[in-house]
Amino acid sequence: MEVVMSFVIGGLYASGLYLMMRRNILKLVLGIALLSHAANLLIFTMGRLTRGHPPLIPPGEVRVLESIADPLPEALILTAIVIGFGVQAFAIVLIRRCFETLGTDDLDEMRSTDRAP
Amino acid sequence: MISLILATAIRYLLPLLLLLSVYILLRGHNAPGGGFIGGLVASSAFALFALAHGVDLSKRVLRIAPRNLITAGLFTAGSSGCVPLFFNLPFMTGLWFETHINVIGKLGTPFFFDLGVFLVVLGVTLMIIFSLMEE
Amino acid sequence: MVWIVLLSFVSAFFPPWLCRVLHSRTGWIVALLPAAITAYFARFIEEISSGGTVVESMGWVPCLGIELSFHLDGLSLLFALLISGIGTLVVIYSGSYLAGHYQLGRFYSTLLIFMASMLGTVLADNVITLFVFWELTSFSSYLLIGFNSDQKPAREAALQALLVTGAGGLALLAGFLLLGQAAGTLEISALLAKGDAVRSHPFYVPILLLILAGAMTKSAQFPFHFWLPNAMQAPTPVSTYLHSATMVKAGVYLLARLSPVLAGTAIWENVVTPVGMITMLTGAFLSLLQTDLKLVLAYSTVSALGGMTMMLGVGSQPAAEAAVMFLVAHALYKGALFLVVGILDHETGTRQSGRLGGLFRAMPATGLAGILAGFSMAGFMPSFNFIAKEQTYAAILETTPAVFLTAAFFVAGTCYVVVGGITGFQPFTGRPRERFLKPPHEAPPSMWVCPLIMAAAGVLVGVFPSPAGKYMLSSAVGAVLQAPSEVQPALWHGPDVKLFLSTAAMLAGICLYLARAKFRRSMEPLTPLLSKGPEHLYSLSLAWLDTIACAQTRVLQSGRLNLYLLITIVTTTGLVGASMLEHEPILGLERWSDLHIYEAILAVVLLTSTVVIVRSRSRLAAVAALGVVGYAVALLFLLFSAPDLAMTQFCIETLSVVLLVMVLYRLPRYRDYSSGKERFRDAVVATLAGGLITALVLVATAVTREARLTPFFTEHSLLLAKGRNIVNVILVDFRGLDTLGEITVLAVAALGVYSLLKLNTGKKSGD
Amino acid sequence: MNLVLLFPILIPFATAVACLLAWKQRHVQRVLSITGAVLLQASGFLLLVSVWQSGIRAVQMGNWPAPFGITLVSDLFSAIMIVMAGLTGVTVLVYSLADMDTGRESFGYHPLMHILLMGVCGAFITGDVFNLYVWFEVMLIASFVLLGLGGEKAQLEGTVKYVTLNLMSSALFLAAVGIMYGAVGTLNMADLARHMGTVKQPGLVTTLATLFLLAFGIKAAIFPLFFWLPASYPTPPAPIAAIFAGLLTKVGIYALIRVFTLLFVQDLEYTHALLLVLAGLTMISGILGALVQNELRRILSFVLVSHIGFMIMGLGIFTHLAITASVFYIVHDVIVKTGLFLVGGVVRAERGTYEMSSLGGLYSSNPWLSALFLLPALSVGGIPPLSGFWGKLVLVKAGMETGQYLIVATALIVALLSLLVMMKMWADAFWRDSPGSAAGGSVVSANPVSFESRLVLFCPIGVLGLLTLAAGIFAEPVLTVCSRAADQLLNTEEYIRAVLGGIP
Repeated sequence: MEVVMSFVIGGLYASGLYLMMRRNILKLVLGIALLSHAANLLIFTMGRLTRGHPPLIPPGEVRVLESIADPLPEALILTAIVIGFGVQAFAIVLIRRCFETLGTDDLDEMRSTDRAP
Repeated sequence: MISLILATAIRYLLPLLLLLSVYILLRGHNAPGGGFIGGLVASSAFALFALAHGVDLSKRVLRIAPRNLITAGLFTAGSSGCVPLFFNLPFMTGLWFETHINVIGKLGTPFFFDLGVFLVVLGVTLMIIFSLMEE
Repeated sequence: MVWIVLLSFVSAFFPPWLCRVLHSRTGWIVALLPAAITAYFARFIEEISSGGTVVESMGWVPCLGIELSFHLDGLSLLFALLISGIGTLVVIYSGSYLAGHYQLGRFYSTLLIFMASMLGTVLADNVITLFVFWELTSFSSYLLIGFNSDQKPAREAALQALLVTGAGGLALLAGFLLLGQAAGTLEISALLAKGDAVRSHPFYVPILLLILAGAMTKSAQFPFHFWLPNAMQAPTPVSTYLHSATMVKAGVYLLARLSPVLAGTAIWENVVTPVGMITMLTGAFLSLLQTDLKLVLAYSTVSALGGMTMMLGVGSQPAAEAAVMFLVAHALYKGALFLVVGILDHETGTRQSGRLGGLFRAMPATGLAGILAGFSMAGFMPSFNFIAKEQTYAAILETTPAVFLTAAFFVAGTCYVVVGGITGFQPFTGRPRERFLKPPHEAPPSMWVCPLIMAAAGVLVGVFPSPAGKYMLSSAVGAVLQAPSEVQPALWHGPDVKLFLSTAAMLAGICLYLARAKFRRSMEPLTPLLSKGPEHLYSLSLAWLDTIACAQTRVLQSGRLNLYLLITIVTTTGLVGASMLEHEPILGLERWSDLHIYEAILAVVLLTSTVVIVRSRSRLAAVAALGVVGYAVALLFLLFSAPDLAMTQFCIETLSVVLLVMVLYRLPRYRDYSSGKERFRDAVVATLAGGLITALVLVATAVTREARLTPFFTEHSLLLAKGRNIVNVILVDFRGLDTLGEITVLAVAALGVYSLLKLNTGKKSGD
Repeated sequence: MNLVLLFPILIPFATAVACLLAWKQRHVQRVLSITGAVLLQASGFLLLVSVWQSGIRAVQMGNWPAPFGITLVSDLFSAIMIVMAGLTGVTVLVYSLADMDTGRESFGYHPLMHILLMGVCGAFITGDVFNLYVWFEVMLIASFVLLGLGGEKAQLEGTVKYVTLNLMSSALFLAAVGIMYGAVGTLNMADLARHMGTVKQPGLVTTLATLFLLAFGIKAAIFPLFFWLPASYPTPPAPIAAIFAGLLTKVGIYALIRVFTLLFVQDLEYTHALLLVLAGLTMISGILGALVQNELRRILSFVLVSHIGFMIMGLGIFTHLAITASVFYIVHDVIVKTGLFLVGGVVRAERGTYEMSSLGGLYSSNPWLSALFLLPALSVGGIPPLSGFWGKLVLVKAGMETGQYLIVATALIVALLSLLVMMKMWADAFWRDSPGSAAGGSVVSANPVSFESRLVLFCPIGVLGLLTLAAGIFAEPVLTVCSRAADQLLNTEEYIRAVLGGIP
């Protein structure tokens, strides 16, 4: 499954990056969203994929005896998801504010801070 | 039409969803759930309410400004980490009450930390949604 | 000694305040400091001339081997006296020259900083300490050249001087560090004993060239000489002090100081002597073409510096004597001439040689100073310069083949006569040339007394040379040669070749002086050629630099985010790909066999949705597809034993889509911005990047490693952390700090959204 | 109890929360904010003294033994960085008392600044890679919001670029952390350092090193990944730009130095040579950019980029002296860049513009300001005995000792060009007459700065100026501390022992 997952991750990265490189500001945000999905899945895969053994200690036991999914990457991803959400929410509102203030959704028109000498 | 159904439904759903969110928060230490998901469920309840009844009314129902929820959450989470400092233990060391409480299991500083997370998530989501809706 | 220099730096704070109280009388008060320093150093004359040295050291940066160590020997003492003595006169002079100038206070501050740094340069016994003071002289020179900062030429000349000497300075620093590495010490007194070791070291040639670059830029040697004439934008006291008497001689000082370590090799002779000679000739020749008296003096200063360098290149005992003598003589007469020109400029408003004449009657004291100094400059008997000249002839006649240097010095000597005439005699003799705006009158005594003292000294030392020889020159030459020397300057050596040569040069000079106008005219065709000199190269290289800088900035900082991303992605993919391909990674592609069918379907749905996001023309469809991707990811989490993640991802995805939709209807529809070619390029880059990630994931998961941390969590989650949901326990307990950071991020994001929507400090949008 | 390790995170956090509580009372927020910054600075010194006296200190969060929980660990380098964070915090916040508008202050300027400081300090003090990511994000989101705070046109344009490229870096960092976990199976840096050599996959460690290099390289603004910096730093109000310029870029450099001394030291010929090449290119391309700009803060931004190369250069040379130089250079750069951006703010307050073409005449009208500009400017130009000179000297010496003459020559040339840039700025903005007066009109200040607020504006700049002078004149103690820091950075055993204790 890791092989398939690696292709899924690669595909997500490729499309995320491609979208980010577009000039439309909305696509930029969509790209960022895909990128964060891709990163999360990447960490998930790095913890090795395990089917049907969630990292829960069953009632009555004091420890897990069988092999379970690695809980650490899951915790990391949870953190990353939430952080990603915060950043994305900011980015989404930012592009809206950009469009309202600058009157364009074309990133190439947002160049005044870099105007060539 | 849809909004009417929603408006009616949400009046009953709101307390239910809030209850659910608290449940998710409480059981989080032992089963899937926790402060994040709980907070998200609670905030979706208010978000739906705001969609149906407008931001003003939902702010009144909520009573506390979202920003204060965030502040309270940060405060709770931060101070729960600081408690062990008074017992000469490192930051965020879990301290537990001996008594066992139903549903929650044992009560300890990590729980208050999770409560802080819950409050922050609720406050953040509502702050974002309310300010977007107010425009 | 150390404290004297440091206190001089501190004293630079006070003139601005003094000026507020004392106004133009400040000069007399400020002059007390250099006068006191002169007296302080004069006390050492006895001790030094009897062969002693004074050493003082203070720790500074011992971990780098850098000490604030000072070492006073004959050469340093000579320089220190010149610096403080001329400094006293210049300070007094400036009080009147710049009387009433609103920045007089700052002027004195800078001048004092310069004096302190110059003293530090010649006293320092540690090459790095020397360099520190050296750079400070460059910088105070910058401030002083640009003193009339409202004038563009002054600012440009200041920058040019700073750049040229600064470039040399950095070469010097590199040279010093290499020298320190080669010799194992940074202390000059220790270095002096290691000459042989340094000369045979493989780094010798780079060391030498780098140090020479430093010395030669500072001393305005060809081809770096052009900054010095331009520096004449400075007020005349500054030109006198920095750009003729002291700072420009720092390079000569350095060569003299380090010659026991570096000199005596073929490369030293083959570089230093010719450079000095060419500079001497260039300066002498160009000085004749000038009509501005300050420029005449500036070019002749270049020439004189070349002469000293040439003599140090020769390196023999008589040559060292000649160099030291010439240095003293030059400081005296050139300083005086500059001050005289300053008075002329100040009182008549012009320094054009053609417009000045017959002023002796109006300003007799200045005139006397000018004529005496011009007399010295021309090298007439009995000036001290005459003795120096004789000594120079004596030294170069010993070289083989003597003819080049002799001829060169003969030509230069001829020119000096003309320069002395133009600057010292011509303004005061003959008929008054024209009417000036205000009738010329004598300058205040505080001005004329200074050049008069210097000019008179130049002649007096010539008449009574032996005390100077005994007390000053011997020990100075001894320091250069690192051997006890006895210098016995005398006016009369009997009729010999030297006397013949110098007399002939004088006569030739007088003839040329009389024919100077004709000579200048005949040289006019050369003007276009001269404008292609090294200065042209300097401005060309600055222009090039500008062009290159513009081009690279336009390419790199284009303002187009998609290009920024493209470059970033290409760089990343390239570098990471290169580091992967360097080795042969194990991909482990066979690990797909355990695939379940619903997982495959999920993967296909996920990838199809991403294609929809990329290709869709409808914004709503794209956002919906993004939601599908998010849910698919959530399902993947669920399938592979991560229920918490699945729940969170599900909630958050919903929320994100809601937010996107709320914002979406405020944005315009998609339009085509990029061309097909750009899209293709981006697609290729993105695919490569994605492929690289795929490969990376395969490589990393092919590694077998033990799950080091998991057993701890499964063991202690319930027993110690009281929770059955290990993920949640990690979040709130094992790694609670992460979560604290994470909720902070959320809180800030909410604040950000709030402020983005509600706060607008700028003008109304849309204008 | 190692409370001293916790203060740098807790103090800004508590201050931020307190400021949030006092949302409506601007004046209370100001008092809290300054108090918090001063306390942070004090705790930084406390930490420095503590580490100086008793070596590397570590504390396990939640009392879980390393490597299972999160470890906070401070060696001298971290402690120095925390002191610098405190210094920038105090100076910038004091400066903002006189130069921050009511709008921004009532929309969370103070809490945001403290959260920024919290993120920065967290990044300096954590001993866990994923936790480092979290602190990076804390710092980043705070910087996003601060950058966009006010929503002016230029700010928004800058923020879009800043956000996008920094998110790229975060995504890269996250991926790198994930892959590292996948390959080594641990997140604690000391533990990683122990096990990095055991990775079986050939070249994977080098690849990881490259990934980290790029992720942190974007944050540190090295060539050719620095676009976001000149695009965004000239847009926010002066105090925000100053703390970004002074402190934020250094976090990337800190992270680079940390991982390339602790984790990735297996393949020096590849990784550190690459660092050296990038350092040289960063220096050159930054300074060339600065040469052609015509706006004060844009020039400073490019100079900032250029000098990042110097700090990386020390890391690339990788000898004890070179690391010492890098640490020293960071200290120097924090001081002078903060100072210069604040001076820029005063110029703007006095004249209402940052455009060089409309500036001038400040030398005669504002002599004190001129002096305060000159100190850091000359320090940037490497004029002795200011701190910048020592930084360059030690770097050049280190380069020569290892025979890296090319990078040494580059550094020297760039030093000269930096001097050129700074002096051009001096000549254009300060020395020459203001263009207005040439046309006959007198210079009218856009909004005349009152004496009291000028005092408040000058105090922090003066402190920074004196510091660059003091760090130059008393270079020995500073260099000694940096040298000890370099000892600890190169002697990873001590770090590992401090974190993991007796674990074999």
